Amino acid sequence: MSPDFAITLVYIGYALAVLLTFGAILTWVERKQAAIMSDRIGANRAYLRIPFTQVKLVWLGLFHGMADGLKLLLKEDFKPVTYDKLGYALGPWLAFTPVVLVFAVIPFGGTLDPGALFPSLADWFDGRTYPMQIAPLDAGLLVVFAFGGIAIIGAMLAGWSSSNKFSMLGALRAGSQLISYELVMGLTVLGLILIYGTVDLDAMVRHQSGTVLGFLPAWGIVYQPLAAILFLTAGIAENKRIPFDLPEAESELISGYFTEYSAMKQGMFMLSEFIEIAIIAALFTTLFLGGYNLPWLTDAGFVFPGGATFELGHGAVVAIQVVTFLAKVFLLCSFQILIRWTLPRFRWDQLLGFAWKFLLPLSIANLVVTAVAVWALT
Amino acid sequence: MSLETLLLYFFAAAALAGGVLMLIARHPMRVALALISSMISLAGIYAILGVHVIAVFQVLIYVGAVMVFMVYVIMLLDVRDPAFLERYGRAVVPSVAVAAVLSVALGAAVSRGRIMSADYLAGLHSNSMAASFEVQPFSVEFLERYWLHFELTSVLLLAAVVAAIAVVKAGRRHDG
Amino acid sequence: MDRTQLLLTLSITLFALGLIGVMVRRNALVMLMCMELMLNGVILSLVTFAAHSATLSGAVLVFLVFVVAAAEIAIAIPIVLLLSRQRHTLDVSAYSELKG
Amino acid sequence: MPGRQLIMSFPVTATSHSLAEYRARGGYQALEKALKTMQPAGIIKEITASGLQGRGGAAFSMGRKWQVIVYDDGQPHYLIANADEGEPGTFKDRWILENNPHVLLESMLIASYALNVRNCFVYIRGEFDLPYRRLAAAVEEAYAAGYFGERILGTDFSCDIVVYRGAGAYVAGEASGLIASLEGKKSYPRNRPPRLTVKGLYQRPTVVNNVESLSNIAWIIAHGAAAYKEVGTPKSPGTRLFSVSGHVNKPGVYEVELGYPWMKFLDEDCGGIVGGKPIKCVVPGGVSSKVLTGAEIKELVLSHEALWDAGSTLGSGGMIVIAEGTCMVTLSQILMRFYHHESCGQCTPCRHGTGWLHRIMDRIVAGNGRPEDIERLYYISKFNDGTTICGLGDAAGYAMSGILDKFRDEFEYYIEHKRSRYDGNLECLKSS
Amino acid sequence: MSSRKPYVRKRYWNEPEMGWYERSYFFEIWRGIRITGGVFLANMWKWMTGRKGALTAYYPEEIRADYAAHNRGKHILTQRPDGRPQCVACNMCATVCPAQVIEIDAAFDPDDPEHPKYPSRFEIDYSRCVFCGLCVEACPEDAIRMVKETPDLPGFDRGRMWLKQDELLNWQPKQDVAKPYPAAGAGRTRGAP
Amino acid sequence: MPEIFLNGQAVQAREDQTVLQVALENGVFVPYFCWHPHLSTAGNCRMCLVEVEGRGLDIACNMPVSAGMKVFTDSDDVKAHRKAILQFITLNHPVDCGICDKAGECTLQDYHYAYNGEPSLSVDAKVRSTKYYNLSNRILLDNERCILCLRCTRFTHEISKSMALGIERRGDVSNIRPVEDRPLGEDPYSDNIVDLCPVGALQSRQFLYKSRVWYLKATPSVCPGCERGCTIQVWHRKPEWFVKSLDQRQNTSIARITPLENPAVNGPWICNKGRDLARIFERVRADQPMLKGRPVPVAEAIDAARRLIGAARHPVALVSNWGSNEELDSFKRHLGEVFVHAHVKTDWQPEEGERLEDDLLIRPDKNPNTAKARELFDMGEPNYHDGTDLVLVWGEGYDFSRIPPQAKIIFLNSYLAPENGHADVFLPLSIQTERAGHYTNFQGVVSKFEPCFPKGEAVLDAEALFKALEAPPRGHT
Repeated sequence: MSPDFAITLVYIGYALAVLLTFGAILTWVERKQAAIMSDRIGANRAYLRIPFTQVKLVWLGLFHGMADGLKLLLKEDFKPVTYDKLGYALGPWLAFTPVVLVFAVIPFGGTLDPGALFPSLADWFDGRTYPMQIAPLDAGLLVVFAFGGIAIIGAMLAGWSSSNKFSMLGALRAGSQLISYELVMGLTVLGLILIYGTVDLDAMVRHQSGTVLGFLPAWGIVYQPLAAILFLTAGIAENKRIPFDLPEAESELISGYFTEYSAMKQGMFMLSEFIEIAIIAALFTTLFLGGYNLPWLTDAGFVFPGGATFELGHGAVVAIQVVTFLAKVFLLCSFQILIRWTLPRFRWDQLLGFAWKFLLPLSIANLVVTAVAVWALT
Repeated sequence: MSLETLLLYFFAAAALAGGVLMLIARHPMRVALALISSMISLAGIYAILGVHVIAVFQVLIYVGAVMVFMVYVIMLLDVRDPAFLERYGRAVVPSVAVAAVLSVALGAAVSRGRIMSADYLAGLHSNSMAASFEVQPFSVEFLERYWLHFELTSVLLLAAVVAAIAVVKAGRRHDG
Repeated sequence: MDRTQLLLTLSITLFALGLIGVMVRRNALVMLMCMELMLNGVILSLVTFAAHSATLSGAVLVFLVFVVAAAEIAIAIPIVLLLSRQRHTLDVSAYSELKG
Repeated sequence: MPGRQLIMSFPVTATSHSLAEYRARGGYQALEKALKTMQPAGIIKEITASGLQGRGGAAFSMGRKWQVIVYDDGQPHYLIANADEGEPGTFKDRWILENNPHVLLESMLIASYALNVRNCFVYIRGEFDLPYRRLAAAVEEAYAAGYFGERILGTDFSCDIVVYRGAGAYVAGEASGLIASLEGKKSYPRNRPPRLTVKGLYQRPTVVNNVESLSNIAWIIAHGAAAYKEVGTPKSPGTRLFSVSGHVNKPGVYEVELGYPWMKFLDEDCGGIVGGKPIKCVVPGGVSSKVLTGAEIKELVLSHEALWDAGSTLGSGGMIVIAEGTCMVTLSQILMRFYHHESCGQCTPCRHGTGWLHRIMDRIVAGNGRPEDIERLYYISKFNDGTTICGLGDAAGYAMSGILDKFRDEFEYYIEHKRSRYDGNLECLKSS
Repeated sequence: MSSRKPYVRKRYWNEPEMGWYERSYFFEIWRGIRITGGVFLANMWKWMTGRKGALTAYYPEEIRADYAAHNRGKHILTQRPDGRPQCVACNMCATVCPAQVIEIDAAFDPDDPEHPKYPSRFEIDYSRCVFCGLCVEACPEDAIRMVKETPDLPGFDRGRMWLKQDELLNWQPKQDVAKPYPAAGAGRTRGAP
Repeated sequence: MPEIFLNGQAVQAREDQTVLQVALENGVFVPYFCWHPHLSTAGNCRMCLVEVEGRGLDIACNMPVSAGMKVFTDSDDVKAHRKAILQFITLNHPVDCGICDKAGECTLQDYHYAYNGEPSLSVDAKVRSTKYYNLSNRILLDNERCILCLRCTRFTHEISKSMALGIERRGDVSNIRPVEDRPLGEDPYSDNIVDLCPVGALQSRQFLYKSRVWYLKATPSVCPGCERGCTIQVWHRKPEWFVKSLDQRQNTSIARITPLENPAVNGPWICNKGRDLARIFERVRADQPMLKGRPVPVAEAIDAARRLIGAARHPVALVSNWGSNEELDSFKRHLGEVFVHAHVKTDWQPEEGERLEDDLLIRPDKNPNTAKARELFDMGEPNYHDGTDLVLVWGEGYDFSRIPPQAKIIFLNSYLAPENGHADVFLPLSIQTERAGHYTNFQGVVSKFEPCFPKGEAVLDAEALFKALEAPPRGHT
């Protein structure tokens, strides 16, 4: 086994662990946060009983997620009578896989020097360093959008093959909504690409280390505040969550394109939704919030503007970076949930009008202004 | 055989299988799925060849845009159409013959390897710069050497958009 | 057979398959998709040559082909939609006489 | 005796009911006259001309009734003498059956001849023991004398008679109930149409007549219709037997020529009221007729039209005289008990209405009356009236509403004070 | 072909005219987020400092103490002095029930001519009962009543949420038909002696 | 044709009609209890009082029409009297609708709501009487509810001629009572009086407290009890009132059976056997196809039967005379060529003590469709010979020992029977309540029956089965 391969495996393991944990935890966070927002208690019933005792571990209802998962796994998998069984079976996978794969290109930490971390393995690694990113692709951002495109097909296929009018409607909505907002998303990001001059996500994050004007962190959101807002909006829309949950609007379409799905197939849709929250948050963090960067944190530790330094070992730096990234992602997830429980659903024509008549011109304007500014400054 | 070669063979086989399935599948949606799998496989091949930009755009444009549009239309026109069940027209034999003749002719050329001759390649290399398929060099090259083509395609796209709208409007007008 | 030959063969095959599809299949949408397959075969050959010869022009040409493909779809599909609205079928044999 | 006598024209002795004495009084000569000299149609014409009215209560012209019978319609006809005398206060037929049965038999023979009847019946009340024995004996005698059987008196006319004892039901006195009883069924009165003269006994034309009405026929045939017309008033010719009971000194059966002054009849013939009390009211013709107060009868004469004008009827001739000091509430309770008991239970209003009346009266008498009970009694009486097959329900209603109309204050007193104004007194002697 | 009019969305009489400010959504959205986020943070602070940040009760551990005075939450069957149900199984309640939750099996008791028909089974599906009280209104015998108690509504098995006759007959004060319905606030319904 | 005026409307009437008949024919409803079109006129309920101009009130049911009479069925006087009569009836009629099986289809209830609508004016105690009197082992009499319309006594006197009922005592304590030496239990038509009773005084013991009538609905059907083929109504629970907690069998069982009036066949009557159809239909059903007693899937059993039919050289069929016209036709059409020797089998023999024949309804042949079967197939015992290698027995009631031992047996039956397991192929059939069809009675009148219960999963409809059996077995083309 080559060290490269080993490190990649470790990264993949980490990514999967984080993603699935986020998926599971977010189901609980969503409930609990919604409850707290609306003066309720929220999940508080499911418990684990320590065997042979009467001690019940409730833990604020954390086990609800586990119960959900078990339930989804163990439930009967109803299959509707459909004329396309293949499409029906393929749908959830096409919706789920791309979402998970996107994490491959997102950097979740700085540069890892395993040799420095584990001196005993230093020989094996031979001083090589690795960016903390599963697939350090130079076209990273484009990959994100490419996978997004595949996910659209998953949702549409699922809705179409269910032989259900509600699902069909949901699928049609999903198709048009996702395409519209993906366009907006791409255009908002173009400004950043102009500034950073790259689409490699790791390079973008590195651009955001340091500060501007001495006190502001050099994050994308500082350069491109409008793009940040537009991107987050479009991202939530991509995720098909309230206020953009038209494709699965309960009150209109039962469950939209996955109405006919049950058991774990439905679970995959739900899970992909929650993972996508994390993905959107991670992407936003990477693009606009400086990724794993903290102001004044360098590979050697904190270097404050006054010249004061706070030396840190490589392990500590890596740990701080990873935790920073996770914390940012988590806060953004929470923010998305906040929005989900704050806003009412759009009307369908408002939704598309919002994308094409408001977000798109704004993002183009943003792009033009950015382009002019970049041209003028360079 | 290296991992890359293995993957290459795998993707090639997958692309071929997708192409064959397109002919076999009855329902347009199945055909579309086969085409998508074929396209993704091709993207994989491009990625292995190191042309990441093309690979990504293959997925982004073909799968993410063209095929989504296609699937959308298939869903919209989801009528129980005899054309869905009637798989082939009458021109099976001639078409297969034409395709066979074409592929044999091209295949012969490929197998003789004339086009891959060293002189030819040398001729190509002579007027190329340090070719890199990295995104940044590629983009710079693209926009500096081929900016006219690029702009012309945008004109083409504009024309296409206008034409599409015109077609739709014409249909509407015809309707009433 | 080296890599280039393999890919060229694949590109020829895909093109041929697409050609057969366009000629044989009767569903307008399927025919469109077969055309896409033909385009893909061409793109593959372009990319192969580009990679083989380490020149960019092939790759650039691919972009042009992408654009053409997108434009083609953008126009072809409204036409198909209009046709199907008129004849209520996607069978191209129904359009053999192109009268309003 | 008030006026001329047609039936009670002889002194009653121990043997006055026998054939021999009847013949000695000129009996069966009318029969001979009828059979030998008259045509059936002539007899009917004679009876019609006489203006004889039914004595059972309805006072319907007998001749008109008989005229319905088609003499020669090829089916047997039946004649029934209704001797089921069950009306409270009425016992006049009993006098005829006991003391002059042959006048009934002779009249029936004449009627049978007139109506082409081969079999005639006497439906006699089951409780009439002596009358039955007398009548049975008379029938024996008549058969023995050849007045019944084949070829009577040498003519082609043949007639048989059957004496049938009822089993004790008031409704069996109603003609159709009587027929049902005679047929062996429960004595349920029957709906008209068809009328009994069209479909009666055994679904054949049948004439049912009261004993007293029939008994007049012999006299009419013997003396002619014109002579009969001279008796009584023009509108109600003839005499009537009145069975007078109640608070009079001399109760009994009296034959009164119609048109005779009422008070004179009571004061002179019946010996006046017990104890010389004023008359409180009189039930003129059986309890089914409405009572008349003492003041009302002062100027009245005994005739059908006079009583109809006064809102009552001579009915069956059962005159009950009630003196002042009698409790009408208790009296009506007794009356209602009678009707309740005698209702056959066929028709809904009568079946439940009589019981309802009885229960309300019982309650009032027991001191649990309610003010609305009087209205309720009126209500029941009203809706009993005319909505039933026979007249029993109507009769109960008439009796009740008649008493209520005249003595409502007494009821109100009873309900209010939970006791009778006259201490529930029915016997005149007791109170004074 | 039918003439197709361009789609014009229906305007409602009370539809507000939105200016650019509202139309751009973001400012209004920000306002909304400020409100909900504020509540969230405040409640979160309460939670983190160990106070309860919610108004909801933990049912069934916590039961509201302030049920309305006229709350009638549980059905009972009244009894004759001998303990048998006053019900004559006439099915009036079952018929009037809008949720169709009452099911009665009738039986014939030839030994008791006064009450020949009695319920052999009387069951109420509490998982679907809407507590409308129509059964009480419909009962001609005053046999079914609703009392102030609250039944154990939650359960793990819908099949076991049928209230059976023996439970319905738990109600202690045995009484006859003539006994009037307890007046409101009489306070005799809950576990009277 | 005298013309009379009903509420001012001139209508045509026949001379022999009564005003009530004319009114009902012309859509003017006049309420009545005691009148019944097939019984004599009693005229004692007084409910049908109408007002005739110039004549006052009289009952319409006994009023012959005369030309030009002006009848008012809804004048104020009539209304008041109707109301009063209902008051009189409810005076002693107990208000125990809650426990009365007639509630919901009770004439008195209907009239009370239509014409009275007030509680009883009486404050006195009602007349109590026998609450439960055993008229027979089929019928209970509640004298308190009886309104003495005498329909039942008239029925026993005029229709069934058993003379079994009469009235005892008089007035408001009158009671219907059986005549001592004429027990009602021996009257095979006795249950009709339950239907005749306008109130709930006569109660069928079978139906006693079984269900409220508004939970039930009636499906028209034909009584298979004899070749008369009386049309009946099968009452069963409405789907919306299916019980969920109580015995689920209530949902798919026959609650009761009443006659469906059919002038061509049975008039408004049926016999008691027709009321007891549940006894026939609710026997334990066979619901599993079997090969020699071994349960197999339907398709396999049908295939085995096809193979047997295909291989047979001298097949004999015994056709059920309980099959509907459609099924018999289907047998003739699809299997008639194979089974040249098809004989009608008598499925149901008269039971011991059962009345064989009378001049009202009951016929000696206790099978519903012998007429149609006879039309299509031979009668009589089939002539087996040594070559007989297949016997198809359709329906029950055949003694298998008569079948030559070498012959294979295909047995089609609906009920559990020992023979089912002995047959080489056994196929369960649906019964009459699970399928639609027609029966032809002995007079040639065709009557329709409709399904009311679902059939079991593996239970087959004979009509489709015969069609399936015609096809060659799988694997042989």
